[in-house]
Amino acid sequence: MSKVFESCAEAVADIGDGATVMVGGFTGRGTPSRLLLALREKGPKNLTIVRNDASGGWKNPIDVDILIEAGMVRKVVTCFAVFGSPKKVSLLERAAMDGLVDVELVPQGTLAERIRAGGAGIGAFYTPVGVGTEAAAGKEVRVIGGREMILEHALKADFSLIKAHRADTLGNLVYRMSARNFNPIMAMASRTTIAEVENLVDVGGIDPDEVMTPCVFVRRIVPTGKVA
Amino acid sequence: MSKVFESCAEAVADIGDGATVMVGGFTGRGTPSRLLLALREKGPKNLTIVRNDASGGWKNPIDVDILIEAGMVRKVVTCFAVFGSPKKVSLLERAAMDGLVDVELVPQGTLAERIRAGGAGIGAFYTPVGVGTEAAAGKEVRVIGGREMILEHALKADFSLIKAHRADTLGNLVYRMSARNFNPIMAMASRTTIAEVENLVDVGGIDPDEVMTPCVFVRRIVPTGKVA
Amino acid sequence: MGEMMSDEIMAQRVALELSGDCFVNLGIGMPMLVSNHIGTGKQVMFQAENGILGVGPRAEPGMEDKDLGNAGDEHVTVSAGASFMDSATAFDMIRGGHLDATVLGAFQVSQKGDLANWKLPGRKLGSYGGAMDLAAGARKVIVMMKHVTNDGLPRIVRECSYPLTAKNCVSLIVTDIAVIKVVDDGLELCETAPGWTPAQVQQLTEPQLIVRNVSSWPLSVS
Amino acid sequence: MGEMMSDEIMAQRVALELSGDCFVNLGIGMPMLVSNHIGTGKQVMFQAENGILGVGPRAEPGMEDKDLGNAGDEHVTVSAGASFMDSATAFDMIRGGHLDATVLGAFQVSQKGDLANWKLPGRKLGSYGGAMDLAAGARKVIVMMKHVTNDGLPRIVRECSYPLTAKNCVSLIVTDIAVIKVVDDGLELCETAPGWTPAQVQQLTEPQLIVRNVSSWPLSVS
Repeated sequence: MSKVFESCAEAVADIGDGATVMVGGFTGRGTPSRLLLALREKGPKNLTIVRNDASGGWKNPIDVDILIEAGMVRKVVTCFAVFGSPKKVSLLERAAMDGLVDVELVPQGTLAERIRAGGAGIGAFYTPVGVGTEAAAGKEVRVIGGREMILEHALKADFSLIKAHRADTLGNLVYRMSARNFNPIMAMASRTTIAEVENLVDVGGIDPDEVMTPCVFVRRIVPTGKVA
Repeated sequence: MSKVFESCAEAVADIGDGATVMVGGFTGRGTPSRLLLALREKGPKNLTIVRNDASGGWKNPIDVDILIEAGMVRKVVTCFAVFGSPKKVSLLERAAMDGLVDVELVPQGTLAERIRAGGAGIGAFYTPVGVGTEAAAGKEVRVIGGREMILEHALKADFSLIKAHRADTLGNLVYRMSARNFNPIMAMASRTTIAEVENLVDVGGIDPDEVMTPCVFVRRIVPTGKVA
Repeated sequence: MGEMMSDEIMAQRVALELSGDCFVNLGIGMPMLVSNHIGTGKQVMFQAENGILGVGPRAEPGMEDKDLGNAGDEHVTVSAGASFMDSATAFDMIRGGHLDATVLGAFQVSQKGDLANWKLPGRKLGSYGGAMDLAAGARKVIVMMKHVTNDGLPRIVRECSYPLTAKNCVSLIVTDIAVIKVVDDGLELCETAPGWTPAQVQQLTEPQLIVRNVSSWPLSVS
Repeated sequence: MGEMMSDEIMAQRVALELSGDCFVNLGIGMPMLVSNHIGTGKQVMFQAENGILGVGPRAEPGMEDKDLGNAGDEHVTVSAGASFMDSATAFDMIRGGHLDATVLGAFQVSQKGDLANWKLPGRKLGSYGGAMDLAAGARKVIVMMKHVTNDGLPRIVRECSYPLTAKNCVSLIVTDIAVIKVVDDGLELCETAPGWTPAQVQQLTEPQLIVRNVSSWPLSVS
């Protein structure tokens, strides 16, 4: 069964109401913009989005903002909920103030680690990050190795939308420069991972030592070419 | 300050009595044999060794066995303590029966994850592996996501001896094929990581996308050429 | 009674359980034979827990690469589309439930599907290797083992007397005389090897086998 | 009172704190200026938490690479010996204590070295970014901030009234009028900017500063 899909629309066709969707990328880099546009078109409701930055305002205009704006999102798990200058109110903050969207704010490293744990079959872990802050509210605290740590749980999703620089038709992926970011860990953490790829090569076209996401983690590939 | 050492002897000169030492490799592949020989020569006592396989018997004769045989080891943390055929008694098992060496047996994935946690600043984690077995003895059990899991703690060390295929003089490392195994995670988990490398190149000689262990994790490099 | 099937015949039988488009880890030892018997039409990728996805056949003599071996220290090759990874990632794949199946050797399997394969009773030490992780993490655990010990004692038992690797994890047992499925109410005998009757298999098995619809081991596969 | 120092002068002063052979993360915003002021003799590698070790100067116009930016979405370059990594590994580096220092902006710092830099009081939401991880994980946390708010209120306070990023984490505070060290018994005024006296700095600072050996901000660095 081929993993290669002709269009982003086909690849996201079964993302339904209430789904939890991880979206790779950090600012615009490594963001699967074409899959996001297709998802907006498809229009499922009550989505939970897991994404590094959901504050908008970066240079790339096509981001998870477009789903929030379309009223498709019920909850966002993120570490950037307001943008740069603390005086600006982001689209997400506005939606949260209006009671339309719940926001779970997570420190960036904890977000990455929770996603990795989800993919790796780790149930939860203790981290020193966030101790004594709002990020620790309601969480178990324990001293480990002489240091206070809080318990954080794994994150998993139904779908991950990611972006890669190069893929073979089996789904092995290679990322480029700082566009790697959350994509490899999100690829592991979902039942169905869908990769938007800039270049598609035949099997054997990627050196096994260079593969960054082994094909077992990827279900669908859509070659989109190099787009912003 | 250059990280490049002329000899393995110099690179291991400050490994003293009672040190905890992680040793990379899986069977012979990726095993820093030259550093192990130098460490045996130097001869510290009461070492704690963390190593995937400590059962001897594989094709590569230069392994942590040589330290156990030399009476330098007080404790071994490993997942392979007896070799292949369950009827053979390994050097390690003999030493354990004689009360000379303590052995902490850890499931392989848990061993890898504990080492990674040590390098990543994670204090402990919950894993489903080992529940209901001797590996869970004395450990906290908790139900997470409907599944019983046990609490496992991070492992750290004073020194990691690892092996890489290629290094630049800053200490960026690339491994080759299945010789990668425990080397990248052990590189992160010690105060002082010492890499035996087959090829040393100038800074800039490794594509930043291909670096497998960033130089921040490596303190010393010894170019040894390609040895068995 | 008939003859015990050879390891290769057992491996052929196990291979039939692996559908196409799947990812499988083969345990060290006898299970590694299974890779020789995958039909050409199937896309099965083998994982080795030392950090390979896409293990190929053993290396031809003279063609060995010192950096390329499986978890059992055998010189192997890789198939097209293979990838290498570190040990943490290899076990993320295993523990995280990304592998469709694993084939493991065993000392004992209980009627509840408990697995014992890492230590002999009375020994000071054993070797977990990756077995505990595979037994807990793979979506399907297939055991491949001889039906009885060298002393003729059943390996399929009511309760394991050997130290456990994981509880209630085994789905299917392929031995040298039978194929047995772990079902909700016990162990169901599915197939007997040529020359063996259900009653003869039962004689070498400690718990009572459920016998509903036993077929003969498909020999066409050899 | 003297004039407040410019952001660039503050960045120069922070740069003096970074010894050679070190690994440093610069927070989004003002701290990113520090990279422009590292002396040529020093080997400082900058980490960006989006997955770069070895961030170089900003990309020249026309030379931007769409895949290469820092955590603040600026087009950058990389220095020789750089490496890229995923977000989990970038934060292993941070949380695991592998970075020698981080330079962070702040809304407030308390006399115990508590840091508040992710949310304004009264706002529904804020942005943690990587600040909590950096504050908890880097071996040394240097804060670079204006000494007072736009309304002239002290940012160095007895207790933070803004939501905390981490407790007791700050080692050194470089502001536009002073350099202040967090010591066991409070905050020690180490340097005043040109034109500023210790008394004048104290006036804009809520907790009592320890004054033992105050020197003048070394201007030769500009």
